Amino acid sequence: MDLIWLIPLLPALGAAVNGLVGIRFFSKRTAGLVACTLMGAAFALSLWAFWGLLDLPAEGREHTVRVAPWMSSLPLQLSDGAIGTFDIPWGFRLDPLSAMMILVVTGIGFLIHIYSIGYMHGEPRGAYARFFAYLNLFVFFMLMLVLGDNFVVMFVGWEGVGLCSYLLIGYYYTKKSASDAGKKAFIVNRIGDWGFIIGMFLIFTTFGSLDFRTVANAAATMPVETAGFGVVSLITLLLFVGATGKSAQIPLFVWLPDAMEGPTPVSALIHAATMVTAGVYMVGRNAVLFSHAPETMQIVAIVGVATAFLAATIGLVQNDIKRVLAYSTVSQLGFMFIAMGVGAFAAGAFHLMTHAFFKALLFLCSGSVIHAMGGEQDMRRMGGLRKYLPVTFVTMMVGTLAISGIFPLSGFFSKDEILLKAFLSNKIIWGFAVVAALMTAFYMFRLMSMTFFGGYRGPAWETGGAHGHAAAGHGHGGASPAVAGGGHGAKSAVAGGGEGGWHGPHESPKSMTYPLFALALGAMLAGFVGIPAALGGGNAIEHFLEPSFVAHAVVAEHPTALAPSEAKTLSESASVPESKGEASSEGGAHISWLGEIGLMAFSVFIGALGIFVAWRFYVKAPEIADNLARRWAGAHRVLSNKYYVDEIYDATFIAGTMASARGLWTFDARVVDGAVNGTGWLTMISAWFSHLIDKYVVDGTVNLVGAVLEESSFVLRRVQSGLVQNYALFMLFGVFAFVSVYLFMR
Amino acid sequence: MVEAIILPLVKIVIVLVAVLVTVMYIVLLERKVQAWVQVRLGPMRVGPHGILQPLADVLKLFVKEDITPVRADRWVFTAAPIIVLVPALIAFAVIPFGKTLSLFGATMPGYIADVNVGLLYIVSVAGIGIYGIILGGWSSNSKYPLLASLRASAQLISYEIAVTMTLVTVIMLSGTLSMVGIVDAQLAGGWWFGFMQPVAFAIYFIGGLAETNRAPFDLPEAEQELVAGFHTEYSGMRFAFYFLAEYANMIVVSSVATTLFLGGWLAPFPNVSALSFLGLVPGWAWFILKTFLFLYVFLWVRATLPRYRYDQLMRLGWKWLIPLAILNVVVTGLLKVLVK
Amino acid sequence: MITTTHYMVLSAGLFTLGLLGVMTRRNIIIILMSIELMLNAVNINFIAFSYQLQNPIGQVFAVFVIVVAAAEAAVGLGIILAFYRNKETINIDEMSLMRW
Amino acid sequence: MVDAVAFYVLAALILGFGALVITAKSTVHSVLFLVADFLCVAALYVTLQAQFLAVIQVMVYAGGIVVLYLFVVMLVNLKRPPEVHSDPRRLGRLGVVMSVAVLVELVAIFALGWSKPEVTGGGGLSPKNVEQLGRLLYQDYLIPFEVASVLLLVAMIGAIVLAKREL
Repeated sequence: MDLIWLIPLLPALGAAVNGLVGIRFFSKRTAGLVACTLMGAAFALSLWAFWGLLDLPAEGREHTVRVAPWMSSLPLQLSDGAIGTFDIPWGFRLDPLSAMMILVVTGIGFLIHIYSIGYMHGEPRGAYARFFAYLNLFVFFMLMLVLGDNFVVMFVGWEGVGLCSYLLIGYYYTKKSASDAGKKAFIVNRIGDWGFIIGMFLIFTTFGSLDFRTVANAAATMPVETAGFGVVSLITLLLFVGATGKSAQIPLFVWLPDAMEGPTPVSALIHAATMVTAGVYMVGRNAVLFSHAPETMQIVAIVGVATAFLAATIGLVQNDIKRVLAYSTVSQLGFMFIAMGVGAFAAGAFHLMTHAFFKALLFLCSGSVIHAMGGEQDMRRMGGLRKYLPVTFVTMMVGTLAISGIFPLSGFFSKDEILLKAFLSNKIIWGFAVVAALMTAFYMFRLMSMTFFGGYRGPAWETGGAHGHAAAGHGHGGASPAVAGGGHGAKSAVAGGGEGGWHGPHESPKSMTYPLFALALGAMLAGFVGIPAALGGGNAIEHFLEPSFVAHAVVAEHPTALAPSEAKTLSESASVPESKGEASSEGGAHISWLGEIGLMAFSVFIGALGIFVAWRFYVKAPEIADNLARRWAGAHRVLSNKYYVDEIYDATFIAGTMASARGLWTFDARVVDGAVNGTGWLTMISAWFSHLIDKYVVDGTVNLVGAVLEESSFVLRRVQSGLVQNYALFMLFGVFAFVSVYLFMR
Repeated sequence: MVEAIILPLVKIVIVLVAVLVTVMYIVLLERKVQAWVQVRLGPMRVGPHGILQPLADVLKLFVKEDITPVRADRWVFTAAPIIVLVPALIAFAVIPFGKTLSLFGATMPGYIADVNVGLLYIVSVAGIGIYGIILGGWSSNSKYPLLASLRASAQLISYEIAVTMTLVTVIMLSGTLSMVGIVDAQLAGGWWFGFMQPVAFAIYFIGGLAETNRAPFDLPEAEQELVAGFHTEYSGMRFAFYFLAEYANMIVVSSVATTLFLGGWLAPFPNVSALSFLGLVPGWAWFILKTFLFLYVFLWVRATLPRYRYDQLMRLGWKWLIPLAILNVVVTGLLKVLVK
Repeated sequence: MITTTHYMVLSAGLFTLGLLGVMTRRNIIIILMSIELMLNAVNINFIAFSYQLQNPIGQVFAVFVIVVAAAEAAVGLGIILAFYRNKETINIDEMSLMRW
Repeated sequence: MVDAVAFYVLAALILGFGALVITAKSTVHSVLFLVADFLCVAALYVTLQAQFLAVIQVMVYAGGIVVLYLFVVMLVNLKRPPEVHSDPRRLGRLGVVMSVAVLVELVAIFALGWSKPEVTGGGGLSPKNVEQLGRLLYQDYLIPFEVASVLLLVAMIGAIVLAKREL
């Protein structure tokens, strides 16, 4: 397990090779091979590390490797006047949480790499290698993020994944909408990073260290800020701002839908499975801090549920297949934050994992569909694809059922866990969450039916490429998807030049379908690691993850501080239930076995209801949907325009920024430049005076000196007669002087 | 008192007389040798086989008129021959003719003085001799002597370096500068340095020829080029002085060579008992014998070899003898270190 | 009895002679020779003191002085020759180019 | 007694020749007097138990340096005597006065016996003068010795460069 630092290094190697050498020299085959091999190796290595971790006793499942010092230690003064040493090593930390994360990242990343080989085959050679270089680089940074044992290393990964997502969203950089979306994602993330950085500073000045374990232990000894809004609350709030940026929560979720401009594997890997969950991971990593700040927990929960609800409503009416998935991603992330907010860190992490599986699966399936449709993304131009893409259909159905929380697929267990914890903590949050779950099931099955059932509404496929372009004209929901479709169609036509253009929806190549199978398997089975106690399961995942969320090292470090810290944890377990995981979930479970079973049945019923309604609307009688849309035209418009959030932001922040910038410019032009010019004038005038002084006073002095010297030289230069003997005579004077000294004043 | 003053004076007088007589007869010997080499008889008139010829020459030189050129620098003109002659004579002060010398029945050391820097003394004194030549040529205020004197001094200085280098090797072998010490060192070592230092010996011989302006290096008095060299303007007694000085220098060179390389007064194979009878002959006799051997080689060479050209002379001196001598010093040092 | 003082007076006198030569003569060769005289005066002091203290180190330094004198003579005469070749004179008063 | 006589005679000769050197009309004469002076100094060295130095004096000074002077004197054949042109700005007389003043001061210092001239115990200078100097030069003063030889080399090259007409 001391080799965990190799895990990030392998993808980095791949990125370096593909990026520096591959873009020039590698064939597509070589590039893909290099990337996938290194990813496979990383996956194997992380599996090995995972088993190594499992061997350890449950409490001691933590391993820290300090590879090298990074920032040499320098003492800094803290807020309480004490002196903390600021030293940052390249440290990697393997504990249950990060172990699960690296498994998810490398595993799903590996599958998606393989998928990309087939999906990107239409790209020109250089761009192909570039794509894989970016992808590897992303995995590298992601692993840095999850493995870092202090905030700074984590921040390196944090920024790195932001950069990679920018690069990959803007992968088709010749397309303005794509590069705009990239910039948007990057800038919106900056806002969150600002919060994160300030949080880091605050943490250091408060705890005198940036090491996760140290901070957690220090925090565990502090009182829970039930009363007021203290420094820990501030820290956690700032960190949460960062999390909203990275994980697309209100108010910073606007970048994620646009991020769908990137290639579909990218959407699957970065914007569904891994990067967007970084915020959730960060919150879980600092569970101790958060559990000491109830106010922040409330805020987190509220923001989470709001995001889940709103995103779900928006998802109801979107027509772009990938955008539907994007909004469902946002709402699922909302679910995770609900879990974090109610203190069910384990449940959140659990949902994170399962969501990674089925959301990646769904994205890849949609990618397969788009691939099959020659780049078409508008669901209204699809339909009845069931018979053309059986594999995709089956796998995607699995994913849909999973996300809808149908027993016994993975989504059921995780989402149900979250709903349970929410029910225990706050009924209102639970209500909204349930409605969001209902809508989730609805729009997901709407997507299925619009895509796979009914009659085929797509373009005729003799001249499919041309229609792909024609679609650009009357695309719905903004120009970008249709343009993307057109562009992609053109690309696939170029790629498929061998088989003579796009002829009809067709099943994807094996390199794409095999990952689908693998992920579907994952989506089906991933849930069984967390069978709740009510169903006779041991809820293994929570037991496994628990040590990551508590400051167990406190016991070892300050035995004296043990008692108060324990007292605190107990007292806080009332306000923030389950925050201490296993112990208090045994002690504080205020619900009977029957009630728990009832909740599960209810959530399953919710999912089934959503599915049934969607079936009713879009398969049986499609006109109902149109009637509804016509009757609620206003609401429909609002929803399909995503609550005008982008427009509001444009009107407020961006326009405001512009206006203030213009104002500042005017200020600059008038006042600052005026001041500068004024100073210039003053300088010139004073310069004129000083010039006079220079001319008459200084030069006068100099000339005076010169004149004096010249006059005196008339006398003195006789000395330099050029006659050797006179010079010798002077020496003789010297001798005479010395001898006289010796003679007279010995 | 007697030991301190009288005996040295007596010795000095003896040595001077001996040297002058020897010079006179070396001149005769030279003429004879050349005559024999050229299958002639040589001087035969004055006395049997011209045995009295030198006396006649000396007489002639004494009675000859002594001319001083106009606008010559009189003082220097007069001083030059003396400056040449004196060093040549005082060099004999440190030359050991024998370990001991029996004179009037008394036994005394066979040398005038044994200075601990004897060899250097000879070298420096020889250096003084150059002035005579330069000044003689310069003061006679005529172009041939001037050129000749410049040539002579250049030649002497150049070859003095090589010769001194060879002396250095000898000093390294003997470990002392005193002439007597050197001879004793050869006795102790059992080898004459001539055999231990053949290269040095050869260089010394060539250098000696050059230093005494003897053929084949007698450029300064090359009749064909500059009438008679630096003493063109001289006549009578002063000329005699130059003449004396040259031959005295020959004797000095020869006796120094004898002392350094041929074991001085030592009998051949002194440490071979079978040849101990050679020890019956007194040391000074051996010394004189060896010296005359050397002198004879001088004359022989003059009669045999043609004269060098000046550039050849310089090239030989600077590009062959000096590097060779330095190399010899280095090799000797290395051997001395390695053998010991 | 000859004490070191005698030698010192002698060397002082010789030194002063050299000094006078440097001061008065205009023939640069003779000036150089006067400098040689001064150096000899220095040497006399060295030797005299090495005799007084019965310590040969004084003679060592005299050797070094002689070395320096040789170098000085060589370079100085070279300069004189070069100068003479250019200006046909060795009068030091005509060597006064370095003046205002 | 004897050494006193020797000293006074030699001192007289040295000073006399020195005076002649700086007063002689012809350069050649002053060169000659210089040689004579050096020889007398060498003799003085001998009386001071510095035989090696005496010989070196004769060899290097008389045999080398002064010959160099003589050459230069001969190479420099002047059309007009060197002393004719005299710069009015020369302060010759002042120089003479100063030199004499310095001499007087020095003599005063010595005569007042401020130089501690008592002779210390003899025997430090062995008759094997050469060995002594050799050991000193090659053991204690090796570095200065080498530096001096480098100085000679530099001077040689410099003299050649200066005196050679065309390089």
